[in-house]
Amino acid sequence: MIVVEDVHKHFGGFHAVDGASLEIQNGSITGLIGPNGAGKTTLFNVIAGVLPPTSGRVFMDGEDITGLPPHELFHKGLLRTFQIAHEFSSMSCRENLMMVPGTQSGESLWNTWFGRKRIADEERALRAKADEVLEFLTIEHLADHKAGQVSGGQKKLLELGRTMMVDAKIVFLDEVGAGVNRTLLMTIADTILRLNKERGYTFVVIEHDMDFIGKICDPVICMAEGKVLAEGTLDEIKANEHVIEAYLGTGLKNKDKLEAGA
Amino acid sequence: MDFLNALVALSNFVLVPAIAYGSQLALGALGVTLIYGILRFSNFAHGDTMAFGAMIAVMVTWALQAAGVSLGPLPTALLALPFAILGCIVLVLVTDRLVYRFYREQKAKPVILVIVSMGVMFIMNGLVRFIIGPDDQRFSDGARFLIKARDFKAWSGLSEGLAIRTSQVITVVVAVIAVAALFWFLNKTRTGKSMRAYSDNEDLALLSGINPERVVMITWIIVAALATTAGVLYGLDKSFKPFVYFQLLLPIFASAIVGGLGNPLGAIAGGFIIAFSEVTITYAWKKVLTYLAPENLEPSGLVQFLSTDYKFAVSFAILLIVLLFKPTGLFKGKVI
Amino acid sequence: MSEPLKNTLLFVVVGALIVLTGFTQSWNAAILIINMGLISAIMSIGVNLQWGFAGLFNVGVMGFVALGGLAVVLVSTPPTPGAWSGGGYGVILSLLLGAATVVAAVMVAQKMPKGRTQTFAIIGILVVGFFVYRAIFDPNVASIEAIDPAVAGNIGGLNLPVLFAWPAGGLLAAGAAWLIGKTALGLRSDYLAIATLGIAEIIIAVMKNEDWLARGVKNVYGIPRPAPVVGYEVELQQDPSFLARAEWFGLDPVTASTLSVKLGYSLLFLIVLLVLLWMAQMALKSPWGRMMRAIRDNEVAAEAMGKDVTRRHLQIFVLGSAICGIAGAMMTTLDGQLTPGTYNPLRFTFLVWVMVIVGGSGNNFGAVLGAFLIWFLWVQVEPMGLWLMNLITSGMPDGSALKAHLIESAAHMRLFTMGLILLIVLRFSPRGLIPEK
Amino acid sequence: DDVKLGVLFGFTGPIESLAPAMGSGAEMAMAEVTESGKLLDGATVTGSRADTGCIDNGLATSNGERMIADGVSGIIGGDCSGVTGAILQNVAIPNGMVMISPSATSPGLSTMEDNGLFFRTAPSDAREGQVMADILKDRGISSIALTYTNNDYGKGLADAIQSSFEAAGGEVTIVAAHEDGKADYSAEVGALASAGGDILVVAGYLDQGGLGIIQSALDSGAFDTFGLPGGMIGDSLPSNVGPDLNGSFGQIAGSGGEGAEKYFAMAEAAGYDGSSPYSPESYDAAALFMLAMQAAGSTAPAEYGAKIMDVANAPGEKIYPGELAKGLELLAAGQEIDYVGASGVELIGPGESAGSYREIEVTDGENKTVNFR
Amino acid sequence: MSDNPYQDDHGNKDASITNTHGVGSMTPAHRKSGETHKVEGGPFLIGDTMTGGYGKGPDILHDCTIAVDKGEIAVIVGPNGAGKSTAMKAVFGMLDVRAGSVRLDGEDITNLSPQDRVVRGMGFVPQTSNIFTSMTVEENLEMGAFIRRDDFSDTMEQVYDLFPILRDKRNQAAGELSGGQRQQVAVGRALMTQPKVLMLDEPTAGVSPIVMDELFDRIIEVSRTGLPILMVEQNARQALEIADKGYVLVQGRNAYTGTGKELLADPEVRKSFLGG
Ligand SMILES: Nc1ncnc2c1ncn2[C@@H]1O[C@H](COP(=O)(O)OP(=O)(O)OP(=O)(O)O)[C@@H](O)[C@H]1O
Ligand SMILES: Nc1ncnc2c1ncn2[C@@H]1O[C@H](COP(=O)(O)OP(=O)(O)OP(=O)(O)O)[C@@H](O)[C@H]1O
Ligand SMILES: [Mg+2]
Ligand SMILES: [Mg+2]
Repeated sequence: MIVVEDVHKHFGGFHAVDGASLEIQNGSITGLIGPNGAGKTTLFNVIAGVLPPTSGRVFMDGEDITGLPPHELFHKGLLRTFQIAHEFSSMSCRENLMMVPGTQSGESLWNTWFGRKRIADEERALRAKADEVLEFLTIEHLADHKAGQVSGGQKKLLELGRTMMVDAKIVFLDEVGAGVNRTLLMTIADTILRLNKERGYTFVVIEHDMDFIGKICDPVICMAEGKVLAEGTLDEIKANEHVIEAYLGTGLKNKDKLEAGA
Repeated sequence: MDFLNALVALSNFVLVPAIAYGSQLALGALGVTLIYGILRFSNFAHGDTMAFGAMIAVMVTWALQAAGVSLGPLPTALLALPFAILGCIVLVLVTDRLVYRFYREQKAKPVILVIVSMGVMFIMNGLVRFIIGPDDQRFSDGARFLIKARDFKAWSGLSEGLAIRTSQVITVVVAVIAVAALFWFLNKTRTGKSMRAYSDNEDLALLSGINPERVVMITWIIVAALATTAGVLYGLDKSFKPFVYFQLLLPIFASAIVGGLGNPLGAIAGGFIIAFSEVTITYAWKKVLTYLAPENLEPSGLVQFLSTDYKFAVSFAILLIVLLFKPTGLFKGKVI
Repeated sequence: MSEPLKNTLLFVVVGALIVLTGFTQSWNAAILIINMGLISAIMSIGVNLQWGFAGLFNVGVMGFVALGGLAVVLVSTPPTPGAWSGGGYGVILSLLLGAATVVAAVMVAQKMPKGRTQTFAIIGILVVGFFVYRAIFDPNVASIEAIDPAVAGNIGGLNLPVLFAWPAGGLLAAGAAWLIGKTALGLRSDYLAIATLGIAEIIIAVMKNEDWLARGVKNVYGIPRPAPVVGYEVELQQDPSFLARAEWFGLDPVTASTLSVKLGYSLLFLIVLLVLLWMAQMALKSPWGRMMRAIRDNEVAAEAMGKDVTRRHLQIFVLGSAICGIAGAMMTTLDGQLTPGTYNPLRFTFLVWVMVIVGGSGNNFGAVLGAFLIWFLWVQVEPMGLWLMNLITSGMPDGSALKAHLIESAAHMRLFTMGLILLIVLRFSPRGLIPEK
Repeated sequence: DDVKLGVLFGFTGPIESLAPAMGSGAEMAMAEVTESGKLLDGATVTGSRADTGCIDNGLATSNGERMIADGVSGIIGGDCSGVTGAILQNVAIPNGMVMISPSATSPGLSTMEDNGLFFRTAPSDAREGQVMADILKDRGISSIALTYTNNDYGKGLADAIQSSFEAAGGEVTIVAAHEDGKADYSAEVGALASAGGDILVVAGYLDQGGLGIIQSALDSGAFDTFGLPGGMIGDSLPSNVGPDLNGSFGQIAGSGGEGAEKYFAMAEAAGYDGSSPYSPESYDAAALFMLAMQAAGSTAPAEYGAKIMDVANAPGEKIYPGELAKGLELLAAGQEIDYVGASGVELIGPGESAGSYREIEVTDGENKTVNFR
Repeated sequence: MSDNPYQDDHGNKDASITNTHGVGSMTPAHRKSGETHKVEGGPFLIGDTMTGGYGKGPDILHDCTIAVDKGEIAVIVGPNGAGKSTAMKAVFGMLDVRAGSVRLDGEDITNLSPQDRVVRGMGFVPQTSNIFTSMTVEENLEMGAFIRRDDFSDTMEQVYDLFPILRDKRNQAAGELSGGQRQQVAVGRALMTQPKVLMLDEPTAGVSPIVMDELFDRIIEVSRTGLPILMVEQNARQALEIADKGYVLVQGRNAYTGTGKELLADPEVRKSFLGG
């Protein structure tokens, strides 16, 4: 369980996150929505250790993780994906997955010279696991392709795949939908649901696409001006006046006029 | 009286030289910073570009002197400056055409250009020595001083003298004019704004109908003019020697970075910070303190923080401290 | 042409150039090129590790090479009698105090709450620490430097075999690199290049001005050779068994002795190069190398995948610098003297960069090839340039100013050529002669 | 037949501006001998130039090896003390080659094990320090500020001046190094001025940092008079600095005006600046080689090496620049000579030159010799 | 390591030697404009059966056609990597069109440089980084009018009338604005040339529903002034609702073409591209 307690993040005089408090239950898929500039990404970066908060605390399963760097959070089971896919482009898709596990003895220089047998054994196991993940994502045919040269959607799948190489507890997804084709987005949604069910991952999803949110998220948190504006199921949120006013809006004003004009 | 003496001693040995040196560094740093801001790489060949420009100025000055042309109390080199700038412009544009443009067309990463500029540095280094030789060349003429230390003493009745050299005054004046003109150009003219736009976002500049090659060309022209001016002013103040210009690269970079790379205002501030810190921290305060301290408390030692051997270290220590507390330099944010 | 064939061919060509030198000039000259080539190759491997594998732009190679040289003096020369008791310990004490001051200031900066008290505390600690340090340091240094300044005036070394100095040089450089990396790589935006450029100059300034350390600009001559592998020519020329062997080879004693000494060095250098090359290759082809490639491809993602990017960068920066330090120690051993005035960035930083770029950054074999090729040219361009100038000017009348000028300028062809080669390779084979796979 | 002499100077690098005049000096001596046709049955002598980079040991030794391969009979060089040591240890001694350096003045080289192969025509710094202290005392100067170029020459000389002057009861207010070829010397001059002193002694090079320091010190009114050791004596200094330098004084190695003046005239005729530092010494170094060869009747280093001291020192007839032919004739006739040359050559002990000094004072914008020491 | 050897920077991030801010990625197909010639008839702007790719790379577009006529909004949709942005770039001259042609207002402009296309009245708002962040809103608009030599204060007033919020923020750095406001600046900048046709690449990517609606409203208003609009959209459903003409691109080919309503009604299109 992630608990965010009164987090503030200021850039100079600007309060990007201004006293946000929220809880994320284990096993849930929580949606995080809000107008542009509401501070979602910033809050997310604070939780994921990319930015230190100005004040406030973040707890994970009761442990204070405020300000820990991303690589340490990774070892605690907190993983993230990126809005724009961050693949390791010169490496094959398989290598992209194989590099993930954090406790490889082959990452110690000493072992590369004097522990070659152990490395070889570990590599074999890693490889098997990577192939398994590729199969799960239905991209096993791309194992030896350079990750830089697969399609955008496949890169996103690869990102998800990386979270499967280790036993992640909680995965943060930043705008998986932005600029992603609908059909592919729904495939990703299915994968997320599967991971949630089959592996018990907790997800936190930032998204502007209400269909996507509706398909997978419960609960949904809406932020505005650095604070949590509303929290609840999607239907509750959709009905919330403040949310409509700040975020959802009431649809196109000019639509009928256009049709009338045409 | 003692206070005045202390003040004059301080001005004479710290303020005046530091201001002149600071202006020279600032002009050099401006060039580096413009290239960094617009062409997006640190130009290791900048010192040698300065040398090249100054070299042409030296040769034109000789020719003018031989022809009997002079500017009276002002150095003839000022007359040669426009020719030198022209020559330097030709050089950088030819270099750009032969070398850099290819990489721009390839959309090469900026660091490739840094490495390329290393190659250009080697070549220009050789070229300048090939043409004018490695020797020290003097080309300053005209009146050397605006105020001589002796005259000042006689005039003021103080025991300390104050000397102000013509070249120092020219340096500061030219630097002020150049900087003001550059700022006006960048912020007020259409071309200047297009350069800022290109620096901000190359693609969008292209889509707005700004010709990138023209921006690059104008940048090189300005850089060549700045480099030549800095090189000539430096040479007038000291002397022309190719090797020294390579050595100038380091303080110039330090200035540009302390101020915030890519920011012209920063380059100027950085130049003065580096110059002042080099001079003040290694200055022996004995003389000044002797004037100021009461009768019996005069300092016995030199009252020097660091020996002058380490003046380089000072500029770098300052650089590191600035970067530690303000990682993007003093004037961060706005590039160009 | 297949990759391996092309690469082998490139090595063969460079080898042939050196062999040609052996035939046309002398074998001594050729082997000397090989020896300096081996040292340069080690430097290139160090820089290649940093640039090719981690994208760290180190333009302070000179500083680490110089530190390696310093280590040779501190390890292999005999201690100066009376220097330790006469001030050596005092100097060490003051240096420790100085370090403690900095550590204390950093601790205050980290631990104390921000505010005016903190600022005053830091400034207070630094000022007090500085004056205490100077108060102990200055008199002790003065007393060391007073000991026979014309030939000593320094604390001397540990009098150990010079081979120990090579790893020691690596350690010294590694220590400095750790400090630099800790500061510069920790900066929010990366400012490594300019930091290394400056710190290299500072290292040289310290070596030039701290006479108590290694005589400063007064130089240390007569550094012992790595016996028994490398002997002394003059002794060999008097050694009957050596003379007998020389005769058996059909060589005159002078040539035989000079060659044998140089070959001794070659052997040692080659061993070091092969060991380092093997280590670099092994590391590269392991999960460690994969991780480094991942970091190079995308730092942010690697960080999110649990890789401690800053630590890895520090690791590789320290390693690369240590390798440069080892090479520096080897070079000082080969020279037989430490001359701090000889370190200059054009030769020791930028030239090594040319080697790496021309050879092929990201490929260890490329770096080695580049080192040999560029060193060969660095030495041989001048005679070629002179020959060329003589050819060009052959038609001109004797005593013409232009002719004299051109011939005089031949030496400057070297810089020119290095730049030209760099540009040509970058243009037509941008990844170097042997590109990364 | 043809005798080859290596000319191994730093044609690139920090003293690249001195090297050409040094090279020309050496080559002029060779040309003189070749034209005379008096050396060993009319041998011709040619110089073979190579670069040391002044500060590049690797390059210098490589080029040294190349010269050996070229078959030189002796090496004139190196120039900077650092590379000179490297060439000596790694090339000259192993190959039994004789080396005469015109400009390496570091005392460290004197103590090096050289098997009698190393000589220099420039006197070592220790001696010059003594001479300078004497001059300062004689002129009634009680305190000096001292700055030196930060290399073995400057440092060694500054040490020598300081200790000699203090031993003679003078006060040295500050000793500060300056780097050659740096951008700006305000900081150094500020410190020197603050420390004060009757005069400023500049142990540097006249077309390098030394000039910058003097210029800057004069401009700011920090000092009016300067002490000028050998590296600062040359025509270019008074002409570059102007009348303000009048009254400054110093010394430079050289016996009497005769040899030097003659040499300067010869150099001028040949179209280069003979007064450039170490140019006379280079001429002398080349001359010594050829005279010693003549005396030994051989161009083998092992044979003529021992004769170098003989031809350089008394007894014998004094030989000045331009008189090499005469020297060769005398030697051929089995007589002794005492080569004085352009710089008043006198060799003492292994690898050292004693040399006498000219005391110089700048008057009316020219270096005037006022005394010999 | 990228495939272009000149772009291999070994992951260098050193800010003291490289400035990666605002580096461009677009390469004009023609730096100097070539011939143009008159063509009779056809739509106002058309990229006709274009085939081409980046640099020396493989073809990305295959006989792809997109067009827009006066007073129309034409929308291009399709999966990621289908070549939508590429098609837009091809029309704008950022891509070597190896076969096919681009025609504007009865003139074949295939060989024109991008700058000259701006002069002929094409306005383009790219998908990302479409404002000058360090310049003020007003300077952004001025840069939009860079090619104009006449007095453009009228046009600026028009833009301010269209996007009133920009008038309030005219002296603020554009980088300090919110996402939606930035998009307005971007469109405003393109309008400053008084273009004869406006091309928008995913103007609503990553903006909240309310801002998206606002943007669509503005786009409709712009279109009402008679300006033809060609845009790429991922929010395909909303976009097709306001579109007069729709193109579905798949792997660089025209998969479906029709009016917005036709495409919305097509079950095949709905299933494959609109997420059911
Ligand atoms: N490094 C920074 N420096 C200054 N301001 C920042 C920085 N990062 C974010 N901001 C500002 O903080 C505010 C919140 O930004 P954030 O990216 O968290 O919004 P968001 O909710 O993710 O919006 P969007 O939905 O558009 O992604 C914005 O106004 C942004 O300009
Ligand atoms: N500058 C480039 N150089 C080489 N290939 C490119 C370049 N830009 C895009 N591509 C390739 O062209 C293809 C089409 O890309 P394009 O950007 O046109 O897709 P898109 O339809 O706009 O997708 P999205 O909806 O993700 O924006 C992709 O395979 C992409 O990898
Ligand atoms: Mg966001
Ligand atoms: Mg697109």
